[in-house]
Parts: sequence; structure tokens; C-alpha cells
Amino acid sequence: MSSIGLIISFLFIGLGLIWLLILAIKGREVDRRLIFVFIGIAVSVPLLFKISFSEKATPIVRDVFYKIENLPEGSKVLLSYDYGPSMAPEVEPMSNAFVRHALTKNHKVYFMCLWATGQSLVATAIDSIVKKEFPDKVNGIDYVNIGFKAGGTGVLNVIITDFRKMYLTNVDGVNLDSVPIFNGIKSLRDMDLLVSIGGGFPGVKEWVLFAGAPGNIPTAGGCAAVSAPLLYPYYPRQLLGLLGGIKGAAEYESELKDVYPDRFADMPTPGIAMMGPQTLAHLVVMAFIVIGNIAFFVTRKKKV
Amino acid sequence: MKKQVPLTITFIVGVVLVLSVFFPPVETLGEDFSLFFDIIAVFAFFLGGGNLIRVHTDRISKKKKDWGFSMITIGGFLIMLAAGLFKLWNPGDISADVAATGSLFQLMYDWMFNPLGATMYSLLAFYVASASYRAFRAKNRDATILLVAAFVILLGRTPLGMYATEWIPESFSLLQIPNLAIWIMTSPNLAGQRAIMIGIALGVVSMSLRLILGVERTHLGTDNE
Amino acid sequence: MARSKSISIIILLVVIALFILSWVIKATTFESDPDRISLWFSVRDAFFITMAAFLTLAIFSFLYKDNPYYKFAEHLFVGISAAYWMCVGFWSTLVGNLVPNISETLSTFFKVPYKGFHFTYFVPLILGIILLMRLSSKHGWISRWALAWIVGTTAGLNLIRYLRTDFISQVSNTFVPLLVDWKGVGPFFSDFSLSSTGQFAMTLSNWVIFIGVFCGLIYFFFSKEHKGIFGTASRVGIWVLMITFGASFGYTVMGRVSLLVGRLTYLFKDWLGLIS
Amino acid sequence: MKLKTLIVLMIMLLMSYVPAMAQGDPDVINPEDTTVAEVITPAPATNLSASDTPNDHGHSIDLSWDLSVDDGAGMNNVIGYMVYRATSMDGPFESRSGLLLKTTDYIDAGAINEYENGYMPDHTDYYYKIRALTADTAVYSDSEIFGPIQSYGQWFNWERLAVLLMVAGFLFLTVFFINKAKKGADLFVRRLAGIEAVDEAIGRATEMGKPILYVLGLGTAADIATIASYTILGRVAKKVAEYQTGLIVPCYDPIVMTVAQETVKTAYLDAGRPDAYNEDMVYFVTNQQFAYVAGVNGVMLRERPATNLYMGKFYAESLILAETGTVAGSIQISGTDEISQIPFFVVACDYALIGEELYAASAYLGKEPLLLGSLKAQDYAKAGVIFLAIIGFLSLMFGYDGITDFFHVR
Repeated sequence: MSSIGLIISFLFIGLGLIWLLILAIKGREVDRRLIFVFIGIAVSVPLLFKISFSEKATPIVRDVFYKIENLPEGSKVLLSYDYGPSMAPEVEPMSNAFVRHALTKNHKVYFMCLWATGQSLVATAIDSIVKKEFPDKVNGIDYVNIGFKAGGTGVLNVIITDFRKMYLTNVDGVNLDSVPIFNGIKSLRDMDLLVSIGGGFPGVKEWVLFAGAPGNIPTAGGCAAVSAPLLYPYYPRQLLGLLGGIKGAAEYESELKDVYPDRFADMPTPGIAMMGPQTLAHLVVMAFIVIGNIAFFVTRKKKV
Repeated sequence: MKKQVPLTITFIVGVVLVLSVFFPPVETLGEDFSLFFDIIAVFAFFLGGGNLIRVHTDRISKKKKDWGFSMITIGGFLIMLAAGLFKLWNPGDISADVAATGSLFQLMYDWMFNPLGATMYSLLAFYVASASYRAFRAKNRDATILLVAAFVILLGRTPLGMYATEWIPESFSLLQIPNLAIWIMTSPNLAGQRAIMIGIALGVVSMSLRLILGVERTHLGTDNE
Repeated sequence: MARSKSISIIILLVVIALFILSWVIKATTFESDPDRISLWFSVRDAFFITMAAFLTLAIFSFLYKDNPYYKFAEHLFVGISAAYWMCVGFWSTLVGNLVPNISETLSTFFKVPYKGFHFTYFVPLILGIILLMRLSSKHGWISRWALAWIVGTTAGLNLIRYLRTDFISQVSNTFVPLLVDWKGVGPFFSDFSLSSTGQFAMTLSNWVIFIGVFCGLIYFFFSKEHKGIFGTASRVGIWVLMITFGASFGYTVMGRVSLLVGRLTYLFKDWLGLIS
Repeated sequence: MKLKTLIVLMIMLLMSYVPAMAQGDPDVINPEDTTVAEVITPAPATNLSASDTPNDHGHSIDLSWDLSVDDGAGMNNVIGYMVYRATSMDGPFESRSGLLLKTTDYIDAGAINEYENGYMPDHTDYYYKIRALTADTAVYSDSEIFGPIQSYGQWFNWERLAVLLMVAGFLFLTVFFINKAKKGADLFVRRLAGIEAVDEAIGRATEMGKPILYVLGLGTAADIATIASYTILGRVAKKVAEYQTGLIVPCYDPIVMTVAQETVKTAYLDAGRPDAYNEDMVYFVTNQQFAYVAGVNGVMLRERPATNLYMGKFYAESLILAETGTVAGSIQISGTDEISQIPFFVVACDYALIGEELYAASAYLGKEPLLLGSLKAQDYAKAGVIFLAIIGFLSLMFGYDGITDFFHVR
């Protein structure tokens, strides 16, 4: 199935690109809608035929993985969902992998979000992953969801000194003092690891600047590819590791599968699956750049 | 007078906040002010909502071009507002989460707001391609540098880059495309980012000073009304 | 003209027919679903799933050209999103943070834990009301006080924040040794290879970062003409910036494609059921 | 005499050393002990000391101690520590921390306000002890009690001295150059191609009889980039009023909208055309990123503005806007301080202001001596950074890291 898809898509795209090239050499203007069609095909065909390639974790991803892996059992890990549904396809595979990994290692997981739109995503994660795959984990003891507060960096400024100044209750309306997992937890400084997943503002950068660095708390992140270059300056000093875009997610997933081949044999790997369309789309974009430049030089020569 | 009072307020608030950082007894002032800021922002949302209604009713009443669509805006706005403020179809009581599962608010969020936003965002995949076709051309030296850097990174993000340069021995592994891509990201890219960051930080500091000192005051409008 | 109008009406009818068709088919497939306990739920969910697919396609149609379906989606989106933020702001900030600090009666009404009366919370309340005075043409000018407060807060917080985090940390990170005695490799020049983890690569990186930041900053000098050595350095600065921009652009393509994958997955999987 | 003293000293030294040797040498421990280690009380943590946390507002005490010799060595039965506190020597002691693994310090901080849970009053005597715990909850050992100790607030945070010095230095530079400019010194400012293109673009719009679209971006009123954008908007609006071109300013943030209305109104007044000002020029679209983009896209294709100006904070929508603007055939000038978006603007727009240039633009446009003075101060600060960086790497080369330490400010 996937090899047929591969042949079809390569044939389709290859012939199309050759045609584009001929147009370019003739010096004709190419309609942008034609370019859109190519991208559409390059993305949807691998999706329909499930074409995927193998991945290997890079150091920056391994650093995050082995931080969670090597924390002693029962460590407190805070996951902040700092993204909205629009960014979810790219970063949700990461947050799902983090949740699975942390719960498998029996860490205590604290869910929160700095984006209002993150609330429903946390709820989905708890319903579809925690409750289904880890039925023995108890809300309030093994994990808790404290939800969203408006204010972005303002929230971080407050909870780095005191959670209870900002959060009176968890999302179910239970006072934090009656939630066992919050016993002895005053502020972010009591966490063993902060993980922010998000690409916009506030996101990983704000977690580093307003929580991780001032509180000296280990901070890791997962972000959309677009913000990854911005975060490299903080790695490895203030940010212990980073998952950049879907490639980072795919690497994390493959590492998880390698280390726990039995536990996660049937784990869905949206990250790895999504790398198929990625690769083809990249090839198409590169082909466009090359053809665009040929067109440019041809027309310039004609003018001269 | 109408301008002096605001300038004084800006000055006092700014100076107090700057100094509060250095004096532990008032250190938390910044926190409180951020919190206040959020509360004021919510009041502003009502201002925005009012403006939205005004603009669109105006379009409808004057039968401006596309006025029919303005009715859709107002309709969507009112339904969503009612669903959220009155917690329609919400399984819980008044203390329940506004976006609780099953509520109209959550349904509209999940099936309208969310797909619309995600689709709008995904248009970028097409625009990235059209922009790279149109604009990545070796017109001059600067553009060529930009083009080459982008190309190497793109190659590095695909298996193709690895296959093409796998033959390069370990002692020259920097020249392998994936490594070169990472090197570009962590060295020249980092330098560029850093220069911009330092510049921006200084720009922000300088701009903030100008605001506090009242040198920059366009935003406060004028005295003669 | 009349012909194009009749074509667009035909298209509209086809779209409506397809919408209803999808709605009905989805509803019938849902009927066997145990999660949806009544007919109402299957009809409702089928409507929403079809609606989401319709809106997705409506937005995509913009790639071809501006059209009534895009206009519909756009106007709907503007309306519901404006209301969304008002509701979230109302419940999470006003009810969640303001009410528990100013009024016990309101706290009981909204069933939020009362935190005691704090008069400082009247500052944002009053400023918020002042801001709303804008709606009055006579007393509109007073809203500037609230704006002045906001600008003062912004300036005060940002001044320190940027100085402390971005400025100082970035400057201190630029302090790198320009001759790298790379861990365990030995003194400089003992390992002269182009290995990506080697000493030479490390040293090269540090030099590039140092010179890059140096020249980049020179480019941002505004009060000196870029001539002579200064001009050369500024030109190198532009090159470094161009590499940065090219690299960021190339790196981002991946993220953008992911988003498209997400939407297409919805269409293919959740709506059409083509893939599992 | 001397010899005698020496011998006594030697004996004392030897005596004090012998028990230490016995304790420190793991071989001395009877193997039988380790098998029953579970029930044996471990050695306590030692050398507990406490002091008021420096550079804070009080209500907090720093603690430090040495690990129990049975932690990770010896009988190896200590699993962690807990901090206990009391207000008198005899207790009652209450726990102040969770289980701390392999830890030798802790900051015991309480709430600052009396009405809050866990309020920790200042100027009160506290007594601390550290409990070394084993896997068996009934088996533990306490350190010696340390106390009394009081917490109190400080007036100045010395850790932040470097920041204060920098603020002061920058303030001095700014005020100095502003004064110099006031006295009439001619301050040069380099060309900013993007800004020079603005006037031209407004002219073009007038010729074509089409409006100008000014997008303030996604910044809130709390973003400096947005404030910088107001100034440019003011200037553009004034030109637009003079030329009687149309102006469209769709806003994302209601507060920003308010300020923008004020700015545009003022500009029309200044241009002497208050009658031409219309409230609908500046309007609120919505507070959601992509809904806002959808709306602005619609405006671009329906109103076909001759010129699009994007100034302020932009996120992912930058490229959607710029590409749609290209389709509409508008001239596009952009400026943002959002680093991740600059590349898209550089690639897709006709002119782009890069980062700091956006802030400089407002000074450049006004050509006011006051603003130019502050630009000069900025440049001096940049020169300072370069100078510091050179000093920094020179000192690192000679193995001195005092300078880099100075910059590690909390």
C-alpha cells in the first residue's frame, strides 16, 4: 500500500515539477494556485497511503527524554499546555508523549495552561490518555489539573512564589489544600521538572525567563518549529532540552518506543506518521526554490 | 491639564515599578500590577465587543457592501456570548467550568472556533511554498546568502540531506548536511538572534525610559479638543 | 452577468445539498454509537462535524480566490471569537480573581471562595470603569488616565524585565572562550579536523558567534554613518542577519506543513472516514 | 618546654583523629550491622545552621546542613530529610518541607500576609531541626536543634545591584544626550530605508485613489512594540490627512484600539482636517489571532489598499498577511520586534524594519532632538556591550571569570 502511494506521489509530483521547470525555462509566469496544488498533493498523498520514514533522536531531544527517564520515581513534573487547538497538530504529539512517559515512570503530574485554549486540550489528554491507558492513576494523588489563569507571565510571576495566590482550586473546584498531590507544595520551586509545551506567547521562553531561570528549576520544552530557533540560545544552560516541531515529537516517540518496546507497542505515533508528508513537502519546496531561481535567471538573461 | 495628569500618572507608576524590583518590601508590586492589568483588559473586551456591534450594525443599517455577512458576525457573537455568560447546556451549576464538556460554549468552540482557527493557520503551509518560490531568488548578495542558508536547513530537515552526504568521513562530519544545518542553527543563527535580542532589549529599555520621562507621548492624544 | 449569478446559485444549492447529505449520513452512522444515547445527540454531533468540515473547506477556498463561502466563515469566526474572549475573561479573571477579593455577596453568588476584602483590587476596578468612560463623548478624555496607567505599568515592567533577562543574559552568554580547550581533547590545535563535535568546530562556532554578535550590533548603530571599517562590519552584520533569517525560514516549513496535515487528517479521517 | 607542648598537641591530635578514622572507614563497620540496617537508627544530619534569607522581604529562613554519614554511604539507610520548625526549644515541632533527597539546604519560606494560610511572622524566634528518615517511618534521627533564629526583611536587594547600576547608567546617558540635543547639537541618524519608503507609499496610494491599511499587530497595550507603532501611525495618519487618502486600521486589542483612535484623531487635528476624521477608520476586529487575520485578509482583497503597513508585534500570521497583500498587489512595509517573524517579513515584504529599527523609527520620523538623543544613548550602550564582550573573552582566556559572574544576575 505505502509503496504504491510512494510511487504515485513521486510520479505525480515529479512529472508536475518537470512541467513547471519547462514553463520556467520558457520564461512563463507560474500561477501561485499551481504551487498550492503541489503542496496539497505532497501532503495529502502520503497521509492517505501512510508513507513514513525512520527517525533517530538527536541530543537535544535525548536530553529531555533522559531527564524524565532518570528522575527518581514519584518526582513532581509540571506540564503546561501553552497552546491552542490551532497549534495542536504540531505539539500535541509531544505533550501526549510526555504524559505517557511521566506516568509510566510513576511521576506525579501537574497539568496547567497559560493559554485559555489549552484547557480543553488538557481535559482531552486526561480523558483519552490518563484515564484510558493508566486506569490505576488517581486524580488528586497521581495527577492534578489546575487549569488556566489569565495573565501569562503575570501568572508565572505569582506562582513562582505561591501557587495559592493564583490558584485557589483545581479545575474541579476542589480547594488545593484538600488535594493530596499539593501537600507540601507551595510554589513552582517545589517542582522537580517544568515542561512547557507551546510555541507562542506565553510559552517555553516565558517559562525559562520567568520560572526556570529565576527559580533555578530544571525546565524543558516542546515547541512549534517556528519558535525553536529562538529557544536555542537558552539550551543547555537555562533550558535542559527541547523538542522542536513535529520532528522533535517523532524523535521522542521513537526513543520511547525503543526504550519501552512492550509498553508502547501499540502507542499511536502521530509524530512519526506526520514526518511522511513533511519530507515530501520539503522536497517540493526545495524544488520550487530551484525552479524559481532558474526562472529568475532565464528572464534576467532575456531582458539583457 | 488634560495631558499633564496622564503624563504624571505614567511617570509615577513607571518609576515605582522600576524601583520596586530593588526593594524587597515592595518587590511583589509588579505581580499585583500584572494582575490588575488583566482585570482592566477584561473591561476592555467589553469596549471591543461594543465597537464590533457598532461597526456591524452600522454596516447593516447603511446597507453597505456585504452587509448580509455582518448579520452573521453579530449572530455568531450574540449566540457565543449567551452560551458563555449564561452557561447554556452546561451540565454543571454556576461554578462549573465555562467550557465544560457538553455545554454549547464548548461545542461551538470545538466545532467552529477551533477548526476555523486551525484551518486559517494551516494556510501557512501553502504560503510558505509560494513565498519561497517567489522571493527566494539570488537577486543580490544578501538574498543569495538568505537563500543558501534556507536551502541547507531545508535539506537538513529531510532524509535526503543525510543520504547525499553520508559518505563524508567522520573527521569532516561538520560538512555533512544534517550537522551543517545544526551548526548553522547554533552558530551564525544564534549570533544573529543574539544581536537582534540585545538590540531589542536596549530599544525597549530606551523606549520605556522615554515613556516614563514623558518624551514619547503620541499615544496620549492632544490637549486641544 | 446573469449567467455568473445563476452559476453561483447552482453552486450554492450543490453545497447545501452536500451539507445535508453529509449530515444525514453522519447521523445514521452515529446511531449505532453507544456513546450517543439519543437521536438528539447523533443529529447534533453529525451537524457539528459536517459544519466543521464545511468551515474548513470554506477557508481553504480562499486560496483560489475571495468568495462568499470564505466571507461566511470569516464573519462567523470574527463574531464567535470576540465573544469567546469576553466569556473566558469574564469567568476566569473577573469572577475568578476580582470578585473573591472585593465582595462576599458576589462570591457566594458565583460560588467562588471568598478571599477577604482587599481595597487594592479597587484600582483595576476603577481604572476599568474609567476606560469604559470612553463610550461617553463628553467624559471620554478621562479614559486617558487609565491608558496612562497602562503605559506606565508597561514601561516600568518591561524596562527591568528586558534588562534583566534578554539583555544581561544574552550579553553574558556571548562571553565565550575563543580558543577552545575542548573537554578531554587537549590543548588547542591538538585535534585539527572538521568533525562536527571536534575542537575546531567548537572554536569556529565561538568565533562566528562572537564576530556575528559584534557585527550585528554594529549594524544596529543608528547615530553613526556606516562607512569605512564601520561600514564593512555593518555589512558583515547584515550577512549574519540574512543567514539567521534564511535558517529560521527553512526551519519553519516543517511546522507549517504539520498544521496542514492536522486539517487534512480531520477531513480524511473524522469527516470522510478514508483513513483510520 | 617546647618539646612537651608539641608532644601534648600531637597526642591530642591523634586522639581526635582516631574516632574520625573509625567512622570514616567503611571497612570498620561490622558486616552484621548492614544486614539489620533497616531497624537501626541512622546517624543524624550534622552542622545545621540557619540564617535569615538575604535580599528578600523577610518571612523566610535559609537552612543548611551536612548529609548524614548513612546517606549513600555507611549503613546507607537514610532515604531523605525533612525540615522541622518550632517556636520554642521544646517544640512542638512541625514539618516544613516535603521529603528532600540528598539535600543539604532548604529555604523555609512562609506567607507574607497575616490573612493567608501558612503566614510566617518576622522577628519571631524559630528553632529548627533536620530529621533523617529511613524507609521505616518509625525509624529516624534528628539533628541538633538550631536556634533561636529570626527572619526579617531587607531594604535593598544587593543581588540586583548590577541591574540598578545599569538602569542608572542608561538613564544618565539618555538624559545627557537629550540635554545635548536640546542645546542644539546636530545629531546624525542613519537612513532607514523602510521608513523612507513610507512617504513614497502614501504618495502612491493618493495617486491611485486607494486607501492605506495600517496593521498594529497582535500586541497588547503592554507591548513596547505596539507603543512604538502608535508613533509611526500618528505620522502616517497626519500625512494621510494632508493628502486626503483613506486609512483603515483594524485592531486586535480593544485597549490598543482606544489608543489608536486617539492617535489618529490627534493626527487629523494637527493636519488641520478634523472634519475628515471618522470613528470607523480605527475599529476592533476580534481578539483571536486567526479570526483577526481572516478579517484583515478580507479587507485586503475587498478594499485593495495601495499600501499595507505592518508595525508592531506579529506572530504566525505575518506570512498570511504578507502573502495575501502580495496577491492584492499592495506595497508592503513591515516592522516587528518578534524575532521569529522577521524572516517572513524580510522575505515577503518590500521593506522590513528589523527588530530595534522599529523603535528607532519613531525617533527617526519625528527628528525631534529629544528622541534622537535617546537613540544616541542606545548606541553608546551597544558600544558598551561590545567593549564588555571583548573584556569578557580576554579575561576568560586568562582564566578569570569574575566578569561573567557579575552578569549572572537573578
